[in-house]
Order: sequence, then structure tokens, then C-alpha cells
Amino acid sequence: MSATGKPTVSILAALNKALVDACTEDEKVIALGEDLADPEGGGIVGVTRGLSTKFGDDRIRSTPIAEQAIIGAAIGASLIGYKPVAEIMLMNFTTVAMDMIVNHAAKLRFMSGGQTNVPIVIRTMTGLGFGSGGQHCDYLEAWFAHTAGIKVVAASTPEDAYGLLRSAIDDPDPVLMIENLPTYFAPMSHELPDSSHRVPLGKAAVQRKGTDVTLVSYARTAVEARIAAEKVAAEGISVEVIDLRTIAPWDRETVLASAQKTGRVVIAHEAVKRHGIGAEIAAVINEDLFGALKKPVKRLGGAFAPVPYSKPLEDAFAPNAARIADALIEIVK
Amino acid sequence: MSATGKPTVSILAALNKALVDACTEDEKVIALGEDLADPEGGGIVGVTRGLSTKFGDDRIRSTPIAEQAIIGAAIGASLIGYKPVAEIMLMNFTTVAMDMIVNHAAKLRFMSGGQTNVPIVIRTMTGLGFGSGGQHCDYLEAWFAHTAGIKVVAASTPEDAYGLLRSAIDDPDPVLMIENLPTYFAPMSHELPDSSHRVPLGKAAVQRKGTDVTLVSYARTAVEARIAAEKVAAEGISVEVIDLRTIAPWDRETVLASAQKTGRVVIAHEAVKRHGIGAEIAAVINEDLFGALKKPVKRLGGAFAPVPYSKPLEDAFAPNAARIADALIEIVK
Amino acid sequence: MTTNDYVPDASTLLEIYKRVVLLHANDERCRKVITSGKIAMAYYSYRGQEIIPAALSVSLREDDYLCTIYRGIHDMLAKGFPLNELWAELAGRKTGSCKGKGGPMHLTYPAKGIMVTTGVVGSAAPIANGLGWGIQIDKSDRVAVATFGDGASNIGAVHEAMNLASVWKLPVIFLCQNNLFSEHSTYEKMTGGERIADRAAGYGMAGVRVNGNDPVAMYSVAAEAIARARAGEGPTLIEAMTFRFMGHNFGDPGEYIPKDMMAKALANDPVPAFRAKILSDGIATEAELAVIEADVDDQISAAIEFALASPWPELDDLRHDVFAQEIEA
Amino acid sequence: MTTNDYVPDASTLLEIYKRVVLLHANDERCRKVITSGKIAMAYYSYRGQEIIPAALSVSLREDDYLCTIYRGIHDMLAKGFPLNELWAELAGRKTGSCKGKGGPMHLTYPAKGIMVTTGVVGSAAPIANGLGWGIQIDKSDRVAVATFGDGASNIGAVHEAMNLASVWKLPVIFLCQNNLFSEHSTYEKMTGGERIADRAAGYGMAGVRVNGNDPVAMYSVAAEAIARARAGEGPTLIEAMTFRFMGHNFGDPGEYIPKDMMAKALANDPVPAFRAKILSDGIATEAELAVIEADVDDQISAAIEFALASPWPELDDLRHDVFAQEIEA
Ligand SMILES: Cc1ncc(C[n+]2csc(CCOP(=O)(O)OP(=O)(O)O)c2C)c(N)n1
Ligand SMILES: Cc1ncc(C[n+]2csc(CCOP(=O)(O)OP(=O)(O)O)c2C)c(N)n1
Ligand SMILES: [Mg+2]
Ligand SMILES: [Mg+2]
Repeated sequence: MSATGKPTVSILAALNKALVDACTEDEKVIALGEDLADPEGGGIVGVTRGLSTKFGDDRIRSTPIAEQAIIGAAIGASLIGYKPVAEIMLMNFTTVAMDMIVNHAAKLRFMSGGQTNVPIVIRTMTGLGFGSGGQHCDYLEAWFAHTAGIKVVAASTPEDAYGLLRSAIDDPDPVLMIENLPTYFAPMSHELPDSSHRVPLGKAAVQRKGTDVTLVSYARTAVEARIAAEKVAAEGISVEVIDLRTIAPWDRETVLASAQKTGRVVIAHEAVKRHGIGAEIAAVINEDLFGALKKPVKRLGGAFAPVPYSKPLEDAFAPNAARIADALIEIVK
Repeated sequence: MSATGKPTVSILAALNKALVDACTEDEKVIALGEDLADPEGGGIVGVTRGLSTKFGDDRIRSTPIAEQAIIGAAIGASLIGYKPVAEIMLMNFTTVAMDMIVNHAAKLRFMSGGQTNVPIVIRTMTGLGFGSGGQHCDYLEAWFAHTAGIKVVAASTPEDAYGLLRSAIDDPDPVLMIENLPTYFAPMSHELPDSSHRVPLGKAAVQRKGTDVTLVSYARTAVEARIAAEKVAAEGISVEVIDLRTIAPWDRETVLASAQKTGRVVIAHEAVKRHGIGAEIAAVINEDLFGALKKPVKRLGGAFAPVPYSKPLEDAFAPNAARIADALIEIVK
Repeated sequence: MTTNDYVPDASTLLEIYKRVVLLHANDERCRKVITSGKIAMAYYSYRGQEIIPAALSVSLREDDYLCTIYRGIHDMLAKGFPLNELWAELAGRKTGSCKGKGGPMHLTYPAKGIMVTTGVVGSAAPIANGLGWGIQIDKSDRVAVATFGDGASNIGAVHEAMNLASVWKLPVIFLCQNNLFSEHSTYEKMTGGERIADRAAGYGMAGVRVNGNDPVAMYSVAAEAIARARAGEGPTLIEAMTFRFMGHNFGDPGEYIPKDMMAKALANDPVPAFRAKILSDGIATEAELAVIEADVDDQISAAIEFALASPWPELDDLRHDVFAQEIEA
Repeated sequence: MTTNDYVPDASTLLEIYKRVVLLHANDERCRKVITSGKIAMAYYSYRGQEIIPAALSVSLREDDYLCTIYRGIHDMLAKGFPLNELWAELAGRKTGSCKGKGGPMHLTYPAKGIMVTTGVVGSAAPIANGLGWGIQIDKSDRVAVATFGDGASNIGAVHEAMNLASVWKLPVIFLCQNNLFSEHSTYEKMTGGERIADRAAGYGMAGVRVNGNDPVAMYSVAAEAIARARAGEGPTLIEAMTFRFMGHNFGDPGEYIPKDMMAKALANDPVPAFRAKILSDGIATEAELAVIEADVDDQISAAIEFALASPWPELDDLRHDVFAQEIEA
């Protein structure tokens, strides 16, 4: 982990350390999910590897394939002082647990008049790129952002992955953490974050300062956004790159300040464009900066179709660095 | 059913006739849901009353409380030529069937490359007003509008209820029909629609012509919108009232033409405002009519909270005629 | 009916009866108050099912947990839900246990272990498992009870919950109150298999069907299941046979209920039968029961007064309890 | 193992073996082609489970229906999925059965009754019920088969589906291929109860556990269940015991599988055992089998060539098959 030379730290490693540190510092932190414990491989990609060995089978448990039971168990334990981190292997499988997540986890604090609260974290993985087709890589964050009582976060760097997960575990209310499968593994940083590191929920990161156009994104698309910004910089376009990090509630202050400054906004996400997160952000920017923008807010998102299997179609489905760059060039024209 | 005197026809009666007519004209139309058949009362509010007696227990079936099984059975039958109309008693209970609706009903046509299709209708009921609290009256249409492969409709008149349901049953793809509980019963029309009546999917209704401001809504809120428009007309404000009828895909042409004409737009729905349907519509209007609007698009929607039980809180939760009228007055100021 | 070592003594039976009196009287009042127009609410009467939670709850402690459903006020009163906070919540007042935000379908009172009331069929069961998991980590002998209806036995959440409870050996009691109807549907028509209790075997879990209207039988079966859970020997599925006299919800005329079935049920109303047994067994005198019953009526009257005299929530309350942090206006 | 009147004759056994040869060879080729880099795909090998669908499918007709899962290419080949359309789909080509849009986890071929392949655990079962409902309305004697794994038996959708199938007496066969693992989890650890088949009793449904690797036993149990469904006598849950040799998916080293367990399984590889039986029973000669096997290899080679020579979809295809109407660009 030397600060010089090639990066060695991946998002996966950061997430794993966040879980280890959280379990070490607070014995009330527990975890459950399919194949999550070490006898079952410590998670299918290894995010939770080592936890059950270190913290025991009582606290760290693999479950049957039963997402309603998984979220239900997390909710119940959280009602009596535990801080469960539940894994739903892939985001598409949140569809079988929506009642537990939306009707219960998100609402119990309110419906009980604040007598109870549900400090759970739901980690789930998704993302295009592996030809897994229509039922394995949807981004569904817009559903949860529309749901009062649950927060949604996603990271595009190891530091943010660590800091967001720690803050999500600290948070007294349910937080959904969306992890991107294709960007788990690439080394991006030199140091694993220190155990005191936190990323405040609701605070976006300005990952690159710029003056011509504001580029808002999150999750894997933020990685593509940084590449795109670098690319168009060569053509003299100065892009301010904002990674929301917290998708709901998103950081209006930071986004609006940047939009005010640049007068041009591009919003990009992997989720289907129609009725996606970009819609709310664009609507708010237009309400708030009416008449102050140089160009209409431009939204990039997934095609209005299920995710296709065939490689060329999958590649065409969502915004990538090249398509984001084109949008940036077009909007400053 | 005389054309003079007081209205006698309710949305509920129109829906019931639509189902009777559809079953009569096409023996492939079948229906299932909890307490849906006559031995179980013909539906808890009676929308399906008489169907099982008239068309038999093979075609019209009550089910156990098992929403995944309900939607699954509808999907399966639709794959071999039937046109099932499945009822999910309340919209909040779609949360237990999201996998069947989103991962399967909406995607099978695409994932099979068009070899199969899923001509089902899912009828579901919701709406504020009966103090049923946090788990019984959510409007979740934004989730489905964000999902490629399923259409969403809602009516605010008996004619539209009939015409939309018939068109939904005719449609070769899945359609979610959202019915509003509080407005089922009030007589609104004089005649039950004739069996040839259809409302094309994707086509909004301009329910009142106006020049000062465009008011976009749907479902129960469209009823409130008409009252609000009437109210402010007295103050000399001319409102163009648009009922989307089809929420997804919504009628861009009609909405944009009206917005272009009036230069002012108010969008109102009962669903939570944040990341609601209004966001996408506002975003599109702003992209399309950039610089052409006199005022920023105004969105009204449900509070960012679960639906509260207590009457004064429930009354305050969502836009009603009075609050819509205030918004209309403010935007034309 | 199964027999075991758990036989209620006279004082236990009297305690069960006292709870039955409270449950029975409170149900009657709820229906009266709605009819009178004083309080408007969605109400799911448990009339006919009073014995079940009364006979169960005498083996529970305050620190045991309960997850119940919209038809669960009997379960909660038996577990100790205080009348003032109950009635104020039913009336939607700020002094209600949930500040008027939850209402009759989401009554909650953690101080007595009443953790969740759900309006979604089946959803109490998976959450009770989590309480059981916490109990297991705590190495405590508390137990969690999830109660639900016969109709709920056919939904996925209950299946997932029972399998997980079995493989994790959780201290959870799954109490299915089989009142023979789910809304307007009969148990026989909607449920595959002879008995819901038989499904327990498929999970490797203890399962028993009992006459839930028989206080002695219900007590013994519940006490055994609770003892099993406290001993760390895992979950039990109890199918308590009963009947609901008042239809699905207030205003349901219940035409779908066969006349003879209803007549037979009413003839076997468990509450007067239990009262008669208390007298005939010499557990209490008519005079003593009259005092108990009058006393309960006074408590309920006082609670209703308290509720109706209480303030409504303020609109600002909509921005609180969504998250720990308040929502900006 | 249960016995019944359904005993496969020599020609039936040979037909079963022919299908096994196809399934076995196709799996080997899939893994070869992935290793060679010619096709990149998520692949869930069914190696070791070939006997089950082969012995089942000989009692099925073309107009019977199948709903299967990501690990279901064996089920589909046995049901008659054509090799060209299969391989072109795996290769993501426009000539694939799903025009390249579905891929290995969503293979579909209605012409042979292959209606749904799902990647979601448990979700094939509720849809198969709908096929059964349609068959019932048609008053036909077709049947629908839903197949899934041991892990799927613990998810809600399968429970809801089995109860509905039982109360509606649907012509559905629920085929649980119990390969002892769900991803990296063992069957024993995740499943309450001795046998999954025992759960059928809780639904009032016929249920049987069988050695799925024994072609005679598997044939007889499947034939009986299919006959029951055709006769309108309702659904059956078959738990077919088997093992998956290649881990969960391609690339899974399977370290979590106990060495001795794997060794024992490999020693009992059902395919060579069945081949030996065919020979020893004099059902076919070595030479005849060699021809069958060579012939299958040629067909697969031709299909792979066809696939790799086929065109990719055009980007415009993204706008088609979302709805009947195309999506505007
Ligand atoms: C998932 C879900 N589906 C449907 C409903 C509507 N509903 C409310 S109560 C009820 C009947 C439940 O019957 P049962 O489980 O026997 O409990 P009981 O009401 O008889 O106590 C139904 C269908 C619901 N609340 N949740
Ligand atoms: C609802 C759901 N949860 C989790 C997964 C991830 N997953 C894919 S396969 C699998 C294991 C399934 O095991 P089993 O049912 O035994 O079938 P097998 O793979 O052994 O054939 C899991 C957990 C999924 N696809 N769907
Ligand atoms: Mg019941
Ligand atoms: Mg398996």
C-alpha cells in the first residue's frame, strides 16, 4: 500500500475493510446474505470474505435464498439495537423484497411515531458489462429515491466506498448501498482508508473543477464521467465533474451552485433515462435556475428497453465515456 | 341511464361493464385475484361482481393471498393465447409481486426476441381518503413508468375507465391499470359506455380548453384539477386541463403543444412529488420548450413521507383542488 | 387436542379470563364508537378470537416480542398495550402511541415488546425472525411471537420465514389464528393440505393444531412452544382454530358466511363458555367477575375520554419521523 | 425409491440415453468454447444432472410446456431446443432463438413448448401455473413442467405456486433438481426438513423423492406424475437427487465442495454408468453408441459454425420487442 507507484486498492478491498472495521468497532454490527459467510466462500465476489471467521457465525450468517426473509431478519434485529448489513446479491432481486424494504424498513419509524427505527444497510450489486442480460444488471435507484424513509448511496472510488458504507452503517435509518460489479476489482487508490474515514450522507463530491459545463453522475457512470471530462479537456472544454455519492437525498446545494456557475448541465446514469434520477435533478435545476441556464439540461441514461444480452447491444445500452464526451461537446457548442 | 337529470354512472359501474363486455366478446379474456369471484363477493368493492356467475369458474377465479402466484398465473396463461386480467387488491401489494411484474411480465417479449408476449392487464386500487395509513394507499406509478415493457393507465371518468380498460385488454403487452378507491362510487356520467368505446393508449384528454396555464394530472388528481380550474375561472384564469389517462408512455405531443401555447405548466399528482411522474414531464418540457416558458414548471405531489393515518395529516398529504387552485393563481401572477 | 405438562392452575385461568374480559370489552367499544361516529377508522374485529392471545400471553414476559397484524388489537392488549395510548392512536391524536401517524393497522408499543403491526399479509413473520436472531446473539431466553391468519399461510413471506427460523433454530413462535376465512374466502378453498400445522414438518419444525377457543388447550400448547423457544430448541408453528364473528372488517355484512356455520359458531362463543367454566370450576364468583368486568369498562371509558380530549397532530409532524433528521419544508 | 407401473422398455431407455449423449456433449462443448474464447457467456453447467430431463422428457410431448432456469440448457435440449438457434443465441447473434437479446439465461423456444427461462430463483414455478390454468380451460391433456433447484425450494414464489397448483388441481409438475448446492451453500444447511419432497404433503399434493441419476427410477416417477397431470388429477412435486460436477458457474473452482463428496460423486458419474447399462443390457452395441455419439458431435460442431458465422444484431433492435409497437429513437 505504498503511496507511490501503481494503485493497489480496489473498491472491493475498501468495502471489505469498511465491514471489518465496523464489526470490530461495534459488536452490534451484524451481517447476513446468500453465501455471505466464509464456509460459503465469503460472498460470491468476496466483499464479505473473512467476516464470519473473524466475528463468528452468530453475527455473520449465510442465508437460504429468501430475500424477504433476509430483509425481514435485518429489520427485526435492527428494532432491538443491532445494525444489520443485509446483502441482496443483485439489485434485480430487490424486486422480491420490495414489501420488506418499502412497506416496512422505510416506513416503520414514521408509522410508529418514532418509537422504533430501522438502522439497516442493504448492500446490493448490479451493472452492465458481463452479458448477464435482462434480469441481472438493472439500476433501480429511482424506485427507492421516490420512497420516503430510505436513503440511497453509490460510490465510484475506494475512499467513497469505504466512507459511504461506514456512514450508512452509522446512520439510524435504512440505507441502500448500490455496488457496481464491473468496477469492484480495478485498483484505483494507493491506501486503504483509515478507520475514521467517513463520507457524510447527502454530500456530493466535486471530483474535478470546471467552468464550462457541470457533469452530474454517480456509481460506475461517474468513472466514465471522469474519463470523458479528461477527454474533452484536450479540446479545451472545462468540465466540473460531480459525483452525487448519495443519490437520495441528493445534494441540491452543490449541484445548483455548479449549475449556476457553468450554466450548462449534463446528467448521466446507467439506469433507464425515462423517469430516472436525472428527471428529478433536471426538474429541480430548471425550477431553481429558471432563465439562468445557457442550454437546456441534457440527460443521458439507459435505453428504454430491458438490458440486452448480445455484446453490441449491451455496449450501446447506456452512456459511456465516449457518449458522455459527445454530449459535453454538443452542449458547449 | 337517462341522459337528463342527475348522473347515475360511476367509474366502478363502467369498469364492471368493461370486464363483462370483454369477457363476452372474447372467451380468451379471463380474470383472477383475491376474493374476485362471486362466491367470495365478486371483489371487495364489486368491480368484478357477476363475472364468475356469467363466465364460469374456469375463466374467473378467486385466488389464495399470493400475489406472486397471481401475476405468475396471469403471465403463464397469457403466453398461450389468453388475455388475463389480474387484480392486485391494493397498489402497495404490488411490492410482493415486483419480480413477476418487472423481471418477467415486462421483459419476456424482449428477452425472447419477440417469440412470446404477455398480454395481461393488472388492475390495482389505491388512494388517500380512508385513513388506511402507510401501507394501503401509495401511488407507485413512477416505478412502472421507469420500467421498459409495461404501460400504465388511470382514469378520472367512467368513459375513460371503460375505454382504457378495454384498450388495455386489447393491448398485446402488459398494462397496469391504477384505480382510485375514493372515486369509484360517485355517479359522474349519464350513460354506460357502449361496447365499441375505446380510449387509445398513449393519448391524453384535454378536458378543458384554456389559454393561461396548462394543468397536467391523472387519476383522482384529475378530478381535483377540474374543480380547481373551475374555481380559478371565476377569477379570470383560463386553465387548460389535461388528464394524461396513459401515464406511461405519456402523451408528449398533447402536453408540449399545450405548454407551448400557454407558456405555464402545473403538474399535480397524489404520488410523492420527489422522483414522481411530474419530474420526467417537467424535464421533457424544459428540454423541449427551453426559453419558451413564461414561468418555471410547477410540480405538486405528495409529501416526502409515508401516508399518515391521522385525518388532518392525511388531508395535508397531497394536492387537492384548493392547493392546485393556489398554484394556478400563483403561476399566472 | 394435544396434551402436555403445561396445565393452567386456577389463578392462571383467572388471569387468562381477565385478559379475555378486556379484549372482549374493547372490541365491543370499538364497534360502538365507530357506529356513534365519534371515531372513524378501519376496524378489523377479532370478536371470537379472544381466547388465543389471552391464553398465550400469560406465558409471555414484558421483554418478549410480538409482531402482529391489522387484526391484532387483541394480541396487543393481551401483551399489555396501554389503553390511553391505544385509543388516542385509534383517534389519530398526537397522544397516541404512534403520534397518530400509524393508526389501527400500525399500532406499536416497544415498552411492552409490541414491535410491529403490519397491514401486509404475511409480513410480520420475517421481521419476528430478526427479533429472534437478536435474542440469539444476546444469548437471552426471550422469545418472539409472529401472529397471522390462515390466509397468510399461503403467501411467500411466511414460507421464507418459517424455513429460516427452522434452519437458524430461532426462538420464534409462529401463531396462525385460523378463523376459517381470509376476507371473503374460505380456508378450505384457498389452502392446500389438511392442516396448516402439517406444513411445519416440511421445515423440520414443531407444529401443532389446537382449538384456540379452548383456554386450557391453548394455554398448554402455547406454554410448551414458548418453553421450547426459551430453551433454545427452536421455533414452533401453532395453528389455533377459531372463528371471527364480525366479518372481515367493520361494515362487512358477511353474506358469504354460510348461515349454519355462523349459527354454530355463535352457539359456541368461547367467551361466555369460558365465563361459565370460571364460575362452575369455582375459580371466581359472579360478584367477583362483575367487579372485573365493570372495572375494565371504566378503564376503557376513561381511555376513550382521554383520546377524544387529546390534541390532533400539527401539520409539521409530517416532516418528522421520516428520518431521524427532519425533512425540510 | 418408489416403484410404480411405469417401467421403461429397451427402446425408451435407448431414447433416454440418446438425449443424455446430446446433453452431455453440449455441456462439454459449451465449456470448451468458452475456454477457447470463441464465445463469452455466463454458463451454469448441468454436468451430472443429464439423466433427469432426459428421463422426464421422453414422457413429454412437443405441445407440453416447460419453464426452466439459468441452469436449464439440459432441460431444453431434452425438450427439443434446436442446436442452431441455441448456439446462435449463446453467441448473441441475430439468428439466435431470441435474436441475441435473451442469452443463455433467457433461452426460449415456444415451438417446442419451451416458454420461459428465468434467471430469478423460484420464478419459473408461478408462471408454469398459468400454463396449467390455460391447459385446464382448454380442457386439453397437455402438462406444464416447472423445474428449479434445491435452493429455490426455500423462496416464496415456489411456495405460493405449489399451494395454488394444489387448490386449483393444475396439470403442473414441479421438478426440483436437488444437486445438494445452491451456489456455495449446502442443501442441508439452508433447507429445513428432511426432504423437499415432504413439503408436498403440506399442500395436499403428491410428492416424491427419487434418485435423479437413475434413469429407470427417474423415468417411472416422471411418467407417473405426467400421467397424473394429464388425467386431471393435479400437480406433483418431484425431488430428483443429483449432483453438479462443475460448481455453480463456469470459473467456479468449487473449493467449498468437500473433497470426498466430490470424489464420491465423480465415482458415481451417472452418464458412464448409464452407458455401461445400455451395453450390458444389450440395448445397443458399442458400435451403435459410437455412431450416436459421433453424430451428436457433428451436429453440435455444425451449430457452432452456424452461430459464429451469423450476423450480430443491429443497434436498432434495441427499439424492437420492448412493445409490439417500436420505441421511437
Ligand atoms: C400481501 C397482501 N395481499 C392482500 C392483502 C389484503 N388483505 C387484507 S386482510 C386479508 C385477508 C387475510 O386473511 P387471514 O390471513 O386469514 O387473516 P384474518 O384477516 O382472517 O385475520 C387480505 C387478503 C394484504 N393486506 N396484503
Ligand atoms: C431471487 C434470487 N436470489 C438470488 C439469486 C442468485 N442465485 C442465482 S443461482 C443461485 C443458487 C440457486 O440454487 P438452486 O436453486 O439449488 O439451483 P442450482 O443453481 O443448484 O441449479 C442463486 C442464489 C437469484 N438468481 N435469484
Ligand atoms: Mg383468517
Ligand atoms: Mg442446487
